[in-house]
Amino acid sequence: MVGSPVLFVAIPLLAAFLIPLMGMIWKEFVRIIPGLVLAYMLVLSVSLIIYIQSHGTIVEVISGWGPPVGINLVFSPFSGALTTLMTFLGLLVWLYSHKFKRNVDYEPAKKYFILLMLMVTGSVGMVLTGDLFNMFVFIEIVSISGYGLTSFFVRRDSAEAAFKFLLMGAFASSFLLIGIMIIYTQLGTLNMAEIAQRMPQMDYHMKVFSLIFILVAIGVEAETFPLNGWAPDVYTQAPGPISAAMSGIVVKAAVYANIRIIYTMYDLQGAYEYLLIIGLITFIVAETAALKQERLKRMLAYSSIGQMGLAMIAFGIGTKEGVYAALFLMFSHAIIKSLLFFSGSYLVYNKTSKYIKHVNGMGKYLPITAFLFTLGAFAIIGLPPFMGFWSKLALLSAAADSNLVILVAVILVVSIVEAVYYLRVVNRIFFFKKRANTKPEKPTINAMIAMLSLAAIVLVIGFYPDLVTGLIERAADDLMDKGRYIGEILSKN
Amino acid sequence: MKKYIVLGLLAVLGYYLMSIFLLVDFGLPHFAHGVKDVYLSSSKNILKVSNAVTAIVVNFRGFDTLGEVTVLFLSATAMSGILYKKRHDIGERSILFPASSIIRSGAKMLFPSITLLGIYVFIHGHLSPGGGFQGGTIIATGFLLMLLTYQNYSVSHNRLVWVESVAGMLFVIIGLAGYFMKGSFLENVLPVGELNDLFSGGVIGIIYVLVGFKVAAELIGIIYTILHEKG
Amino acid sequence: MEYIIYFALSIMAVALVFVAIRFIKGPTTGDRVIALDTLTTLGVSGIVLASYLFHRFIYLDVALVYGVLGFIGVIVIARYLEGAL
Amino acid sequence: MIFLITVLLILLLMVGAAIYAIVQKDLLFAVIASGVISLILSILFLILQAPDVALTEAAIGVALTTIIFIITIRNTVRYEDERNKKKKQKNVKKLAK
Amino acid sequence: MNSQPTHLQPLSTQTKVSRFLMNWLLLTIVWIGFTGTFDLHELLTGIVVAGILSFMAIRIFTCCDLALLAPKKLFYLGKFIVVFLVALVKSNFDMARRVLSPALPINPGVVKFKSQLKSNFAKMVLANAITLTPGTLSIDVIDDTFYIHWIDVKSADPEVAFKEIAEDFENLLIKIF
Amino acid sequence: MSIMEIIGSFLVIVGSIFLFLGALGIYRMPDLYSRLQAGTKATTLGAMSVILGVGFWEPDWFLKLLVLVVFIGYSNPLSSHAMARAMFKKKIFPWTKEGGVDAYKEVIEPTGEKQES
Amino acid sequence: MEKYLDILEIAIYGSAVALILIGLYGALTKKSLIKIVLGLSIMDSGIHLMMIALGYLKGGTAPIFSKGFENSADQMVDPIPQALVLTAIVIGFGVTAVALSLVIRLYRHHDTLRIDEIKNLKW
Repeated sequence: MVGSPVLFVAIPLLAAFLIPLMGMIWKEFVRIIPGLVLAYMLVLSVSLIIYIQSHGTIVEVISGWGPPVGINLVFSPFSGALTTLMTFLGLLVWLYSHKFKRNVDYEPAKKYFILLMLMVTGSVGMVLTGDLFNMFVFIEIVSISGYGLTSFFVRRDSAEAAFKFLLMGAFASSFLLIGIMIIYTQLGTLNMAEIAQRMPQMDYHMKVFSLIFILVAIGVEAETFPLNGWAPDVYTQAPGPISAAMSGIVVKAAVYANIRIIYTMYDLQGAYEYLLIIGLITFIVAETAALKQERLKRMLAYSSIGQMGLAMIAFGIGTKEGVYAALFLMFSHAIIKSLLFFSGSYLVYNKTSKYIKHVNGMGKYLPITAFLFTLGAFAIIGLPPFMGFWSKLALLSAAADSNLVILVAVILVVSIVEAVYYLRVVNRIFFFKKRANTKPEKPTINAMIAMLSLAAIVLVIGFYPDLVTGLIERAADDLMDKGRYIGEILSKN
Repeated sequence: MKKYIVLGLLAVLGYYLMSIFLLVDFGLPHFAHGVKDVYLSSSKNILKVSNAVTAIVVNFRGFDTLGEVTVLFLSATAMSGILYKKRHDIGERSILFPASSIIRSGAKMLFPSITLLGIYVFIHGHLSPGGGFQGGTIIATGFLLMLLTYQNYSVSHNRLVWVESVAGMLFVIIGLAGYFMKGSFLENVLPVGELNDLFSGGVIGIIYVLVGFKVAAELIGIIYTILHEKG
Repeated sequence: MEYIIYFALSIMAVALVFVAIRFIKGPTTGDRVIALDTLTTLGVSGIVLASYLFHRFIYLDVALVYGVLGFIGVIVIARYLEGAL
Repeated sequence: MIFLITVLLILLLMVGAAIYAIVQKDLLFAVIASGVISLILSILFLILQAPDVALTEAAIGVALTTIIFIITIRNTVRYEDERNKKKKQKNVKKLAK
Repeated sequence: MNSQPTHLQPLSTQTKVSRFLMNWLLLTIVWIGFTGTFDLHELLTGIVVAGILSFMAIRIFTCCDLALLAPKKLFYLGKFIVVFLVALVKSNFDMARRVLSPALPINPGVVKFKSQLKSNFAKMVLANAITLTPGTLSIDVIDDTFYIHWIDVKSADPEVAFKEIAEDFENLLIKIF
Repeated sequence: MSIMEIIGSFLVIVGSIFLFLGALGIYRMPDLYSRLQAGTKATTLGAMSVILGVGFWEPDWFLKLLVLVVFIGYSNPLSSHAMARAMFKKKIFPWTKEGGVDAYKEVIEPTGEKQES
Repeated sequence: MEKYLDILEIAIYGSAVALILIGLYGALTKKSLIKIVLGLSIMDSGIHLMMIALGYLKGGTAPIFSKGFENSADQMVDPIPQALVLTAIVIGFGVTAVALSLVIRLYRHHDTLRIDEIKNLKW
């Protein structure tokens, strides 16, 4: 075996505790070590993905006790694919923010990179863990680093956004504790596989209540509809790369947790419909709200929420095609939205207010960035030769297969709304006159590399979607097969 | 108006919470084949740790503890990021005058005893209630007493960073040692000894001592950060 | 022996009520802090009695921690009231 | 019986302290009340046979939570509805201009 | 108004060693009290921990040195404790009388007196003892003037107050420290 | 019932009565400083004797309880002293009868004016 | 104590729920930021009490095999909720500390603690 899933958590923590010490020796270490760690995590996850193709799911046991007793980490095709995606994005975010704004000072850079690295670690842990309470701990790690990163810029509004996030996060964690405790008192275990196995013994009311508490809690991180009040503000106020990391990494992990709980742990009847309805509401409300936003990052945030709603709709269809489409959507959204945030934050670099009107005429001054933003916009709308097209196509065909014609219609109509607001920005970039008081800032070379590699992925997968579809199909198989998940974990004892 | 809506919502929530809890019998075992019995018997027979809570916190669910230590580390980091200031502001004293001489000498007397109590609590983590977090908190509270009563008392920032980093790294390294020697992270690599002896439980006692130092350093850091902040 | 403990507990419960009234009524901050301090002392005695009732030596650690740290809690508030903080 | 009554009394006291902490306008008193809550909670944990948790609650609730709340009060304002005087003066100046 | 803190004065080597040993002894005793047993492992750990701690805290923990262990001083210490306990019990009965009588026979006031004690620690002990003895509560100590809240003021004259409140304790404390 | 147990029972009963008296004193006394007096003395002795009484019941626990007693006896007067000083600094002066003595007031407030707090 | 268990059940669960609700009420309706944080911490306390109460065993003793209790494993209360609460308390403290530092910073920028006056973003 080339490594073990536990290294995904152990190595970053070791590095995080090491960084303050090494920073005393050479200040540049605080920037370099997180990058090395993230690169290591990427290499590790890729090699583990290759390993599990032939050897099957890895169930890693911690502290030598088999699954119902100890905590276990599961590296299955599904969680492995997500881990690879997250670590890749984390590496790109690190690359992009290597010299971003305030990071050039030593003290802020130290905090920024430690928090960023641990945010990625926490998300990876959320995806890998097979224990409910362990998931709570990782959610807290992600949330606290999120609060710190959101209020990273010393501006007046960033603290407000972070406080809003903190309030919702604190409610969420309390509710999650209640939910976990209800499950524990009924079933006497915290292991997700064993809970799934014993779930039929549980009283119906208890089941419903615990599911509600847990879904409310995870829904806060996953930006489901009534609980996503924090997201636009946080995305607006956080540094640009952090917005990308939030939408690309944290939310993905939370959606994973949501899906894992509904698909694997519970056997409730109405849960899929719940996903479908909540996803639909989220999608429609967010896309409509995005239409009238005046700030660029706020618009992107609403778009991101809408895309997550779309993924939930796809999960709510409940068939294998639906899951496939959802995973594809999550994958493409993570890549494309990161590209949009990366390039967008250079288009409105010097303004704290980040209005859309500040991008006027930037196409002339920052041609490559503007071009990349346009590419991302086209891709996320779902224009044919790009990556987003295939994911949306998969979703539509899955919906059509399940005879949900209304759903197809709604998605198509809302997609037009989406196209309108993105094309409006593109129009401003290229065909408007530059405002006198905005001055463009050239992207650094690192940022350029990060953006170009994302754009390359968008294009390559747009032309050859088969590169990833095999992987995603296996992941979808893995998620749908509940019995195998339980069997694999509990046989480890 | 908002108050009444909230009150109504809370009444509904309270009703449901209460009805859930009344379904759970108080003081009776709720489930037949829980992991509780496994934890109790293996902490006594295999790990030889008399405090089962410690066994759970450090060994069976030691991963949670690692995460928890990380959460404290993160919140200290995030706080100093949130209350960020330019360098020259940091040095200013935030305690205006020392306490009366009686309290000063009283605190001076009491401080080593408090630290000793903290050390006692985390050394005996596997025998009696308490452990790393509690001991670390007590030590940090003792430092807080000194900070409050003496105007000029201070701990070197670098020393705190050293203690914190080294303790945290040793925790992870012990975990990795378990991984490389026995095959799973945080597994016990030392002999376990006898039940109810001070030197028992193998690696558990060591981890709790490390956690104690780390938590103490982190909490002192948190107190420093927030104490030297002038609004 | 248990009857004596019950007697002590009941008389301490009455004491608790008086302290609580003072806590709510207390015109100045000082009165409330005194009430807190007295509550801490009552709590320490109560913990010691409870640990005798449960026959567990190790519960005394909690009383020890309260006996030592309760003082620091009062000092913190006193230093704030003094205007030193 | 007496034990039960004592437990009920301290439960009542705890809930009372919680209500007091929420209702009280003076934030310092609210913080002191939260200290009372933490004290009683710790005794309850001991009665429910959880000395570890009681010790944790004691260690954290007595001094550390109090100090961070009190420093926040020191850095901001002590009363719930109080506004900063500086800001008022600023506004008055603005109006005068 | 406040004297500068004097806790960081340089000490001679001999005093340092003596104090270190005293601290070690005291902390070991406290450790035995914490553990409550004389088990060998516990005792060894306690001695080691107390040694390290008293080495680290040598500049802080400076109440007393080995000279305190002289038999004469120990005798006075014991006498002090006995006197103190008697006064404590007396004070409680006094307090009970005041609290229980419906008329609340009190006449509070703040008096001051001067004390001969030199070291801060002795002053602290005296203040504590005063607080716990009948009807008095020490409010502040500025240099060597004690300000005492007296629940039943007999006289505002410092000399009389000193005689009433603190004379016994101080005579013993001077002999001890 | 052995002699130790009788001593222990006596101490516990006396201690709890003193704790009660302390609480009553806190309730009844007219001003802050008198309350502090009642609160400190009675509760300190009460807690000490309750704890020592338990120590007589269970001789194995005696050492630890003794340490606890010492800590309580050491720290309780300190905290009440700190509180008294702090409240004086906040210019809350003790209630005195007509012509009462207040020597510390001059230290805090050399002019002798009285302010409301 | 065993006889009155059902009274105790209602009382302890009731006060845990009461703490949760009081904390929630404070966090949702109060205007002062510090009050909101205080409400959150009270709510956390309620949840911790609830968790411990759910793990309680009638006539049980603490899950510590100290001298004299080596063989009473079947009378011991459930240790898992205690371990979970231990973790949760420390995490709650961390979150409270971060929240209070955010409060200080909000005050620095806005000169007020009233949440209805801090409205640069849409709430």
